[in-house]
Amino acid sequence: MMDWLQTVFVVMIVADFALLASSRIAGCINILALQGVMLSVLPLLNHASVSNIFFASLIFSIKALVFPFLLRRALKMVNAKREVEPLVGYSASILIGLAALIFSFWLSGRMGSFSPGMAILGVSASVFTMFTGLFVIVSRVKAITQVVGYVVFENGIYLLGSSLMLEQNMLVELGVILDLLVFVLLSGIVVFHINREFDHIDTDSMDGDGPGREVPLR
Amino acid sequence: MDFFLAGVVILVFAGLLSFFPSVGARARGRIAFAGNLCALILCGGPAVSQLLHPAPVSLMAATSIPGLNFSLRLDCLSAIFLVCLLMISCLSSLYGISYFGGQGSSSAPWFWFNVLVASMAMVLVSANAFLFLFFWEAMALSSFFLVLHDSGKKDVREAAWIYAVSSHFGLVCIISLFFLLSLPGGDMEFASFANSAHSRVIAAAVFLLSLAGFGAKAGFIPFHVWLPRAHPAAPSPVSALMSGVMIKLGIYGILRVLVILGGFEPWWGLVILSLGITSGIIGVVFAFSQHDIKKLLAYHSIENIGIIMLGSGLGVLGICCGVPAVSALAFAGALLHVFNHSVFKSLLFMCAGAVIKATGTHNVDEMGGLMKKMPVTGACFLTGASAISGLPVLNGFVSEFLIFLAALHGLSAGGTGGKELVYGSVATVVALSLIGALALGCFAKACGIMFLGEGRTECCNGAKDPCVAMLLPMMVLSGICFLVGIGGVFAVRLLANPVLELVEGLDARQAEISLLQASYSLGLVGICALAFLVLVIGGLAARTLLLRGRKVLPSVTWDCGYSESTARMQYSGSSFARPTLEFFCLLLGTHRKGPEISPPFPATSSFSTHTPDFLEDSLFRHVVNALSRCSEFICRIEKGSVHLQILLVVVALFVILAWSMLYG
Amino acid sequence: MIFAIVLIPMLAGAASYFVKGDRSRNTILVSTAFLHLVLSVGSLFFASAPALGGMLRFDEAGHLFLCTMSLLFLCASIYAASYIRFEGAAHRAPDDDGFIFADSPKNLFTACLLFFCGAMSLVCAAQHLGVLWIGIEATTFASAPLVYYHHSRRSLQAVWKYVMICSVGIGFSLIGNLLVMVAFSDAAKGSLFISDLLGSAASANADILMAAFVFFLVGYGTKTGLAPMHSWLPAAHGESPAFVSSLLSGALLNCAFLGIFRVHGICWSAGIGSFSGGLMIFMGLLSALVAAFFMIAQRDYKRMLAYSSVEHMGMAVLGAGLGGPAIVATMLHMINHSLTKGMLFLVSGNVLSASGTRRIGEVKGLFKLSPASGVLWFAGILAICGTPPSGLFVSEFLILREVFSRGMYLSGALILIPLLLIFGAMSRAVMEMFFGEPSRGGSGWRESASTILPPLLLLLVSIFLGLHLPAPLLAFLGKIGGGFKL
Amino acid sequence: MADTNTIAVDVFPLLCGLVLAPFIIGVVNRTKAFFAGRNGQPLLQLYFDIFKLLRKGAVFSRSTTWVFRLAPAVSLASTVSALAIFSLSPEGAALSFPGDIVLAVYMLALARFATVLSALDTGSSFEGMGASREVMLAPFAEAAFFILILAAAVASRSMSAATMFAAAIPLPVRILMFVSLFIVLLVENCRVPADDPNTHLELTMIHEVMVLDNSGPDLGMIFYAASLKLWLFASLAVCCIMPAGLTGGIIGEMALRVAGIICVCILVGVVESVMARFRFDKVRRMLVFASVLSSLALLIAVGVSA
Repeated sequence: MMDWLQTVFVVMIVADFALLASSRIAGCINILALQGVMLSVLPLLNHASVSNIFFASLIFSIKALVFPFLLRRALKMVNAKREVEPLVGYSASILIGLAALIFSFWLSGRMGSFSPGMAILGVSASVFTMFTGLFVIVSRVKAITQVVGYVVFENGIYLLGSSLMLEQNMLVELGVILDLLVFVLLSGIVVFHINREFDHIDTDSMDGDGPGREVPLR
Repeated sequence: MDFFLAGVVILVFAGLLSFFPSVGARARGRIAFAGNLCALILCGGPAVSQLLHPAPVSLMAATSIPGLNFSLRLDCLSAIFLVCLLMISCLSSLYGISYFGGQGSSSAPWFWFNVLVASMAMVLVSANAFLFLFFWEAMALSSFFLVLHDSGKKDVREAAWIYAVSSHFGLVCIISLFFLLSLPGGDMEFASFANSAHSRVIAAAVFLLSLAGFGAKAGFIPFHVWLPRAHPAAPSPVSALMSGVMIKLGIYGILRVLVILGGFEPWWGLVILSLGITSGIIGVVFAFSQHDIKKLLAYHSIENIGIIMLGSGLGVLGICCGVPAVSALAFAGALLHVFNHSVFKSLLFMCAGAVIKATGTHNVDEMGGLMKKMPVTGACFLTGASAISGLPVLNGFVSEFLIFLAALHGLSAGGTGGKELVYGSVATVVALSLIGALALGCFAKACGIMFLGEGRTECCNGAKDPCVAMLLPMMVLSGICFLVGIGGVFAVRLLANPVLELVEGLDARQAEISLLQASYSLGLVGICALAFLVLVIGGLAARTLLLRGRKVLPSVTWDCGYSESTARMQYSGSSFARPTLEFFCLLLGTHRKGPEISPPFPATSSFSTHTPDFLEDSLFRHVVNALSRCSEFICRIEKGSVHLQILLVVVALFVILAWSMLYG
Repeated sequence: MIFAIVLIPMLAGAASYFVKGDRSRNTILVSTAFLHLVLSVGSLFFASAPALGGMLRFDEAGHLFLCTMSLLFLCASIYAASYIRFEGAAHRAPDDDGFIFADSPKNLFTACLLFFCGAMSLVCAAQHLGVLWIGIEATTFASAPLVYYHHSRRSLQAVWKYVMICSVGIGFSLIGNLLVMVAFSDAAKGSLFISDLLGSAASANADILMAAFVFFLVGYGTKTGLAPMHSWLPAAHGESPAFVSSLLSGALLNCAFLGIFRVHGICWSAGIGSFSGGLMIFMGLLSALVAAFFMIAQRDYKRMLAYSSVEHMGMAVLGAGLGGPAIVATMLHMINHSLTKGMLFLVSGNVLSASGTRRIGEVKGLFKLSPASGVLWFAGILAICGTPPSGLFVSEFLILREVFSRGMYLSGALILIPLLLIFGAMSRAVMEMFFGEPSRGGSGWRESASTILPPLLLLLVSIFLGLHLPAPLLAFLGKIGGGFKL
Repeated sequence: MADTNTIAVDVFPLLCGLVLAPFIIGVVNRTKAFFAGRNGQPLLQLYFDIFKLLRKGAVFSRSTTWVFRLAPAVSLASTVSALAIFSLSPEGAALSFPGDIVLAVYMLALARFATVLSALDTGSSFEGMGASREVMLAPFAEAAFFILILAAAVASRSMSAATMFAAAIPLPVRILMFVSLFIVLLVENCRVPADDPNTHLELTMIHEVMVLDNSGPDLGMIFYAASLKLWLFASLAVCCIMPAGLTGGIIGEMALRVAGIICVCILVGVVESVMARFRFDKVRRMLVFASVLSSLALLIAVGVSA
């Protein structure tokens, strides 16, 4: 049982590195789907109660099916250039990712006071996923990639919750799901509009308010 | 005390009445004047009775807001300022009736005028810090709107803005001052401030904050930036009230804090003294270099505030060094100068207002020969000018005489006082003599260029004396100048109680004796003034007797035979001031736009000088520009992309987490 | 009763989505707002049973924010009715920034507005940290389309910034929730009910609770607009229509503040109140300083008001961090701020409609252009800067008194200096706009009762609070401060 | 105040001053003539001039107002009252009270104010120039004079003019006071280094140019006031240098005092004939030098008395 959990965490970490390295948005969306699958497996591994099964299928359907479908549709509608022009180069991202992984292992080591056992791997995986999500939001230019980054960040939080064996209250997971679902919907709409307004969808070119006259404070 | 409140309420109510559109402009002015008049009677009564036999009247009523209870206290110190306030407000509202009468009904700012007077009266009697701040800010707000009276012009708005910011700076200092005073208990009553002990450090901080906070209102040197801009911008009755009374509230604030703090340190006296000296000398030098008559008078307010600070600084030194004679006389001189300055400064502003209304220009160099066309205004301005330069027969001399007497006491007491007192007295005398002489020169220039000689431009042709309603307050004020000048001895008797209140640290008997001695000297000064007047009348009578039988021919002024001399050839303001100001050139930094006489045949050319206020330029403008530059730099973040801002959020999280882990 | 307060706006929102006519939709909007106000004031007097198994119950703080929010919502909806009618009537000329004033469909807009009110009522009622989190989440989603009412490039960018930053913030507060559950895992067996948490706070794991508070402070701080996380606020307020930004500033910031306030209560009873208080004081000071410096070179008056919100929220967070009697002053400050700021944003709508531009430099002669809103604008700016008749003067004075009585002279000075800078910047802007001759031809917009009366009502309430604090209100505020005894 | 029979004693020095003042102007002119090898005008020439002027008619410029007509009377009256305080008889002047020196100095300032205003009233550029130069020198002259008074007050621990100079002031302080007072005398009474009394080029004058337009009795009053002012400064200089009480009786004291004044006037005449007129900023530098001297006197007095 334990090694299944560990494989899930390891796959999550590998998926994060792949995300940092991927240059095409379509690739990112696939990685996202993979992470969704992994996450849906988690509740089953603890104990296969009816609520867990129902809940796992719910996560699977949302994270592995709905989100990727919506994002691909948005991508097609927008027919944006496939590749991604990041603010931080790919190799640099991977190196920063590595540093973050080491930091998260150190952090989970320091927070050993949590539940014992394999929590070390779980906490570090979730911290690293969260970091990857935030890093993608900050360093990628495309609006869709930022949405992907945000979803990865949410996955990280969900992973943190489940790895701390807090499975007994469904409310928090529901909250996460709700949050994700509506967020993706919303950004989809917004991305559509971004597309309609001008050709490319990177958010960097939208500078602040235009060059107004200077009010000289004599 | 209820008379007092009734007076204030009537005042505000009269102001409100002026909002009704149906009421004509003049009627509006009369209502406001009536309000001021009954405020004079209702509030003035208790104030004067308070001066004669000191029995502090107080009233306390809790309000719903925690910490703010409606507690008022009328004691001698506030009575003096109240008398000045009510007298000047009454006279300037009378003056304002016809001053505002002319321009359309809606423009008369009577509501704000009465609110200003009412809030000043309440500031003087409030004994709760919260209440004090409430009325202090109401005063600042109403005077801000009054300065904005003719808001059409750009520089009026600029002046009003600078005034608002500096009065807000003052408010910030005063708020922190009251908090420091209320430290142990947190109770906001002045009484509890007085009897709670303060550590030396807190007392020093409170003292410096009071100088900064109330200085921003009194307008001495480092905080004077708004004064030469706000007073010319305001209409004349308002600037008469503002520079006559409102800046005195800054002095009242400082004195009130000194009374509350009780134990002084010698270096406090020296700080006040040095502020007084710098304000006095720099104020009069800048006044000398001004062309705009109201700016000239505004800078002179700074100089007179400097003289008042000299007096109070010497007073504080006297208390610290244990020489009651010096402190009693110095405080008496300072308080009398507060009264005198409010009299002759509002007189000068009223005359300036009449002249500006008649000629339509502020520039002194465009006027000339107005004495022939506006004899009464000219005479009043002359009285005011000689009073402000401290010439003997008038009231300016009496208060400066008291401060001189205090300094001489300090010196002749010699060793007993202590080194600071000797240095203080010497500095006071030298500064006062310099300021007196320069003020004399400056007002000789003002009177000479404006009223004497020939009219320099055609704008003086149409000038004539304003109507009686405007002349009456001027004459009343000139009369008061002469009265106090000759009857100085009665003024000192009136001042005895507030001075004793300020000096209650030392033995009252010694202070009493020195005050008696001063009134003996002032009696003789009065007699000498009367003798002088008799001599002058005798001389005039002798001259008319001698000339009765002889030929008296009118002719042209001596012009060494050059018959084409025009009015423009007369000495102008800047040429009159140039020799004196050469000595202070590094202080002034006057820009000269000299004539470029290049073509062989003389073409028309012009020469003009402009004296920027170096302190304002070097201090105020740099601060404002620096702030706006770094704010522009920071604003770039606001325009930054989403990524930068999200990064900010994440970085903030990590920084706080790391900090709390290390120090948590 | 609580269900009614939360659900009625949401149902009305759903209903108005399908209603076709503008006029009928506006009546739904205004009547729901009025009903909501009546209900929330009513709930003050008769106690109502907690709903959803104790998750929804109005305690004093909840009541306070609910009533202010619903009063503001009523004024905003009256203003919105006329704003939408005027909108629909004429297709307005493109603003000087060149973007077109085509607007999003009215029914979606009204629905979101009502949903926004429902979400905020949910936050006020939340007694469970999870429900509180979901409520704040819902407010973000409800208000995103509102900000995007005027479809334009800049409002799009503002919405994107708003959604992204707030979502990241909410993600952090979710982590905060998790950490609280961990900290209380043995004490309250992972339940997030505030009453349980307060009860068993003493035995919670202190340093995890500290970490949780940090996440909450940054998470909800983003929504409150505290200093480093405030950059969405000027963008959102600058672009959204007037009454939306008045709701954003007047009510949404309060709800986010409520989140921090609840967690601060838990930390206070868990004994680490000094840590959380110190952190809040630091964030408060930072917000005041940053807002002051941002405001000096500001050229857009709506963004200027947004920064003033950042500064006032900083003051509130600082006051809450002090604890003890400062809590009463803080709550007073919250009421006054939402009233005055709400009023100012409504009037800024009038100013924008009258002058057609958002730049301070280009608005001239406001008094001649539209006298009533000009005078209101001037009085509002003076009130927000804390001049006496306004309630803000009283509350700022009381907060400062607490700061100085704790001997924190440096932080006292660090508050007073930004107040001075902000007064300078704002008075300069107001005087530029108010006086002089109107340079741009008026855009044919005339002030109507419904655009003047709501702000006037809000200003009068604030001035009333400045002059007289009714005793029951003080007692009510005292009860809120109960949990923070020094 | 002294009782009636000694009133005569107090008023006597004032009367003596009023009578003898024009005579000392004659003395000065006579010394200058002696140095120039001329016989010079008679000693009583100023009396004849004043008497002649009083009996002449007057010419007033059209641009002048009542200020011009009032000014001579004011300047004469103020100089007389200043003299009343400074007549410095051994038993105290006609009018002596603590701080009377301040009144005297400000009376002289009042005279200056009146003269400057009457100069500006005529509206001629020459008189304006004279007025502006007078105003330029006034601050420094007054500052030097006040420091001098302070030195005397500290040294003699008294505040009234009469007793101030009579007390035992140490010799070096007396010499310094005399020199600085002599410089102030030269500037105030328009003697050569500062101003040339009998030049005809208006551009170079200060005091004469301010009275260009006066005529008849007014001019007489002004000449008389000028002579009184010289008497006043000379008597002050004498009191500075000569300690009181050398001879027993009052008459003897007064005679000695008058002799001293005449010597001072001779010294003035000598200085006039020896030196040429300074440039105006040099005059200002001279006055600053005078105030330096008197502050040195003050420092010594403070050092000695403390």
